[in-house]
Amino acid sequence: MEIDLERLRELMQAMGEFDVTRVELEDEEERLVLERGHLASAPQFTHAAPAAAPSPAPASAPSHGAAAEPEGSFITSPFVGTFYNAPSPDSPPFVNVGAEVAPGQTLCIVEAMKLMNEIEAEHACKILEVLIDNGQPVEFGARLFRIAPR
Amino acid sequence: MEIDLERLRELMQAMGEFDVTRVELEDEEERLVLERGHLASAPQFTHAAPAAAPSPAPASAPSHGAAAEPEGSFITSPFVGTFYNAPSPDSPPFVNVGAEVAPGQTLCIVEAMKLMNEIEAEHACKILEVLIDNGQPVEFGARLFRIAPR
Amino acid sequence: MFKKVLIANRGEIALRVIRACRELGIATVAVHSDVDDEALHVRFADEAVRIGSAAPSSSYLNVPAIIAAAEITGADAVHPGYGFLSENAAFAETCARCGLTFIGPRPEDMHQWGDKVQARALAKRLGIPMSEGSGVLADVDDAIREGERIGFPVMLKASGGGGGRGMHIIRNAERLRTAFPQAQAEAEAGFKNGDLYVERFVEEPRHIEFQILADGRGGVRVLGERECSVQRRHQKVLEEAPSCGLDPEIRADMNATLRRAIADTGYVSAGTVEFLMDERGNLSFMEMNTRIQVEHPVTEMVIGIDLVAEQIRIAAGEEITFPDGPVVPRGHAIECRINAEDPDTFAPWPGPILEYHPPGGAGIRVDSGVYGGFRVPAAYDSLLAKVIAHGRTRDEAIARMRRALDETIFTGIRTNVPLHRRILDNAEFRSGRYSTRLLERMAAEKASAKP
Amino acid sequence: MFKKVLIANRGEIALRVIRACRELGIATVAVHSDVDDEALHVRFADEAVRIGSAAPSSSYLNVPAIIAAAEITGADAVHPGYGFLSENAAFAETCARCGLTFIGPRPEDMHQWGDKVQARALAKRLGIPMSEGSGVLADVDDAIREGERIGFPVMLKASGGGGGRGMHIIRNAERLRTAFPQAQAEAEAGFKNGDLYVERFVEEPRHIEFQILADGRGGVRVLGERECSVQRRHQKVLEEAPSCGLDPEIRADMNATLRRAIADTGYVSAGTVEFLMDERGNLSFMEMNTRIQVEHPVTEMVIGIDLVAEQIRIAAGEEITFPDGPVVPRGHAIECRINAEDPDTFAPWPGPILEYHPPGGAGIRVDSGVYGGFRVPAAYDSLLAKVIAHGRTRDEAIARMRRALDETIFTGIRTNVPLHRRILDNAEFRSGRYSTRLLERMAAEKASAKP
Repeated sequence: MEIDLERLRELMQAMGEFDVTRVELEDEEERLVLERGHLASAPQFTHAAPAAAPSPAPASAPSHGAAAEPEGSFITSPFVGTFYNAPSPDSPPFVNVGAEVAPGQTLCIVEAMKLMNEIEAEHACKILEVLIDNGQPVEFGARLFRIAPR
Repeated sequence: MEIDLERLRELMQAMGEFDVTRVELEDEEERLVLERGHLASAPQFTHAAPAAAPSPAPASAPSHGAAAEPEGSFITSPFVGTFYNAPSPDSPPFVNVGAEVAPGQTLCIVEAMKLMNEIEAEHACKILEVLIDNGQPVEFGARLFRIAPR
Repeated sequence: MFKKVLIANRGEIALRVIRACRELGIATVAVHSDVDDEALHVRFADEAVRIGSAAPSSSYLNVPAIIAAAEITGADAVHPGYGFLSENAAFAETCARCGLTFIGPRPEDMHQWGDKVQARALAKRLGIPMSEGSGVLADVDDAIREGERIGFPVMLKASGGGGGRGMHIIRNAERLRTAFPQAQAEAEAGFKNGDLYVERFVEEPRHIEFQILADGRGGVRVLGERECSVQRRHQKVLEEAPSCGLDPEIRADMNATLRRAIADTGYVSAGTVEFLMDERGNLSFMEMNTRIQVEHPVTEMVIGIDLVAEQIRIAAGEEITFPDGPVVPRGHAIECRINAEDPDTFAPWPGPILEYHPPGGAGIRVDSGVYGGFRVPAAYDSLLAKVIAHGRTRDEAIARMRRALDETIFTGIRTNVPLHRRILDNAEFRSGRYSTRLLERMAAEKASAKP
Repeated sequence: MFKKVLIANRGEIALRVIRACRELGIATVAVHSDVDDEALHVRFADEAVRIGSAAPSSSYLNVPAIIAAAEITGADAVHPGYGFLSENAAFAETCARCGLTFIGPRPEDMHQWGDKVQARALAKRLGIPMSEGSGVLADVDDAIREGERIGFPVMLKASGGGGGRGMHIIRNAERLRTAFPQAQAEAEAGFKNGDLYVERFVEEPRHIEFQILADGRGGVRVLGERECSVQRRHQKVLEEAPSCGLDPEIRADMNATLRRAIADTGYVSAGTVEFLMDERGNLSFMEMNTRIQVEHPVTEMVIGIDLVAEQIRIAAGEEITFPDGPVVPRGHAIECRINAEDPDTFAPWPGPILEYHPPGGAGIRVDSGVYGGFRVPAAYDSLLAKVIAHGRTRDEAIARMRRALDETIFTGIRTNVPLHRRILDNAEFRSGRYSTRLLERMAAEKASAKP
């Protein structure tokens, strides 16, 4: 049997795209069966549940960064707390969109328990977008900045 | 086998559009089956459950004809009761394997509540296998005979 | 005690009986139609026999098939649950003839309480309070005479009816003239019995019923009342125990009256005497149901007794297991019937349950007959599960039920959970002063609230 | 009353607290690690805040993150559940400093009952019965002197230990000589406190504990005992209330003694005093736990009180809601802890739950923290659900639990349901005369039964 891997891959991709779970093709010489999902179905079920379920009160977490899912790289919050883009209300922001940032440079503050935690850039990067408004609460892992690594 | 990916993709897309979950196409040369997603996965889950679950006490129904799943056509029991292959213990069986049976011919008896229900052949056929032993209980829909229609 | 019980039913009540049997050490046989091959009662019984196709007449009402299933599995008793064959005296007689114990009352009791007119006459003789009403009506003129004697509005009822079927509200004599022949034809067609009678009609009635239990060996118990006034088209939706509308003196009277009545008639097994309560708190007899009822758990929750286990023990010739004495309900219990239906239109909603999360925690009991992945068949009633909440007070039970509904999740099908939420949040319901017209009024309010 | 409570926990106890809050009309905030994004407490709380990664130190033990979550959501109180920060006095103090009410005892009570040696001294002063034991041991020779005075075998214990950690059975003086330095080093490493003491060792002990509740406004209740002798390596597996091994006279004495002790110390909130019962039925103090315990539902089932709701009300400054007086347990309750683990090797078994069917029906309560489709994380303890059965008698509760286990279905992971079935079928367990060595003996029997 000749396996046309490229075609098969394309077919698989199409199955995923259109949520097709089974393809059966048969002619006099050959038979092809593709199935999608069995193992994957359990986690999908899990995943679908919270969305589909009539949740008693949808978890209105202060900041679910994942909602809009913009593409790219992100700097996320290592702390729960309140996001500040400047050292004080009167100061200019630590960084603006378009800023080229050096490693170790302060990007913002996440305040918790009266402690001002400065969030620093780990690597050199460019700020493409500031995702949280000044003074807004953020949870652990919330996306703060969309960046382009350099 | 030639896979006409473009046609398949179109078909898949149409399935999604009209929420079609299964397409089966067959001609002399080829056979095509497509199954899609969400709704299809639920019954599978259902179906898998009883088998996988540590059932407290597996339903030891008197006769689950479906167990071995031999292929072919079958005559099934329209009644719950006890299967008898002959009119009395001393009589020869109504039919034996290999018998060519005419419509209306008695094949066996299913006894329930002291009533002897004669099961007759609806169509002409040949008996390929007798699936229940004499005196055994059968449930509704249990496969009694494997047959070849004529 | 029985060795093996066949349960001639499906859904949550089949599970309920299987549970009681298991706790009593009795093996169980489920019977089922072909669309119920994957049903929970089939999975949880020790044995299962497929007895017919989806149509109830081919399976759950198919007496020869059920008896044959008992024969081939060697069952020695049959529990009919509720609905289906549970009040069919002929079935009980057939069981007896085939050497099977029918777990329920004697056929003669089923027969006499099952016929509305006989039942009324019997209840009257037993001193059970009755609404003013007629005997079987000879003709339209007789109906009008009786209607005028009782005073309009009256309810025109079919002797053979029940569960809300065959009933018409008649507000004046002219209407009666047109309604009588029509109702007669309906009754003839629906119940094969054209007999009609009239009763006083109460504008804001409450449905109050008393649970009774008798062992045929001198043990008789009246186990308090249930309030079942939350109804839609005479179908109960939510029930509670005790009733907060019942006068304690009337409760005590009724306990004594029913005790005497049950003892006098020699009734055996569990039963329920249903009453209509008028605006002044007076009860009048509606009917006696000779079976375990859907809403029996609210009584179980407040008295701490397993009624189905008692019913099985009684059928096996045993005595009631708990001492006689005044029944003091412990706290308050509410039951919500969770149906597969649209919460607004009430259209049945069969289909696959994708995800099922039953509520849990303190004070919550769930009696269900389904699981995640089960496909609810269209052929049967839409009851998926009963959620029962118990609290020290009615307010505690309401709060508990409210949060339990919030964690009751069904995906893939629609359920009436939202309707139950609205009921529990309704001021009239919460006040405890409501009648069987509550749901009707809520629907009207909801409709008028929409622009 | 509080407006919003943050629950600093996960799993079934987080659900338990959310349920109590909802019934009291309090909004809830769940906190969670990133592997718990889909956990049930996150789904069922009104709000949820992700506070860290899987490691407990980064999330459920991360005090600054939890306080920050309370700050950004405007919570006014914190419930710590059990485990994690529930007995951490410093956390309770931090909450107070940040204007959050810690739902639990005062920090000083947590502190003094948390230290084994201080707790023993306090209990002695309060007249709570003690096993013969030493103070903190100066050195090996002191240990041997004390061991000989008490009589071998003795238990060598770490002052800072608890929950079965830091304990060694010593059968003679020679063994003590080698074990002492080793235990000291272990205690130093494990609890940052090398203090050791010895106690009389009971060969067939039973674990008996008393539930207490005090409102700080003069209301004190001793709510009967629980029997927790079904243990594996000092981890409770199955609990019941009441104990069928406790002498009624000792029960009455203990109720009076503990009542006085709690009133004298001014303890506030729920708590549990744990005792070891020797072969002659005498109790000796083990420890006082200053939190709600995993097994609290068995007490709730027999007294009809919601302990977590009482705990929350007390923290809000309210009085106990039920009258004082002798507590008469109504019936019998059993709890089975259903863990994700191999029923034979006890190896934890995290992973995706493909199908989940909890038991239901009369007398069954389920406190769970999972659902079908949930992936059980490897980072936390393996408790999936607690099944609690209530019956009029112990036999009825056992029969009910036995059938409930038969309908408890988890696919995809292994659970200890088969172990629970074996326990309930075990003759020693059924007799009610068993000690904490039951499981050990069952394992040995099982091993020897294999060829």
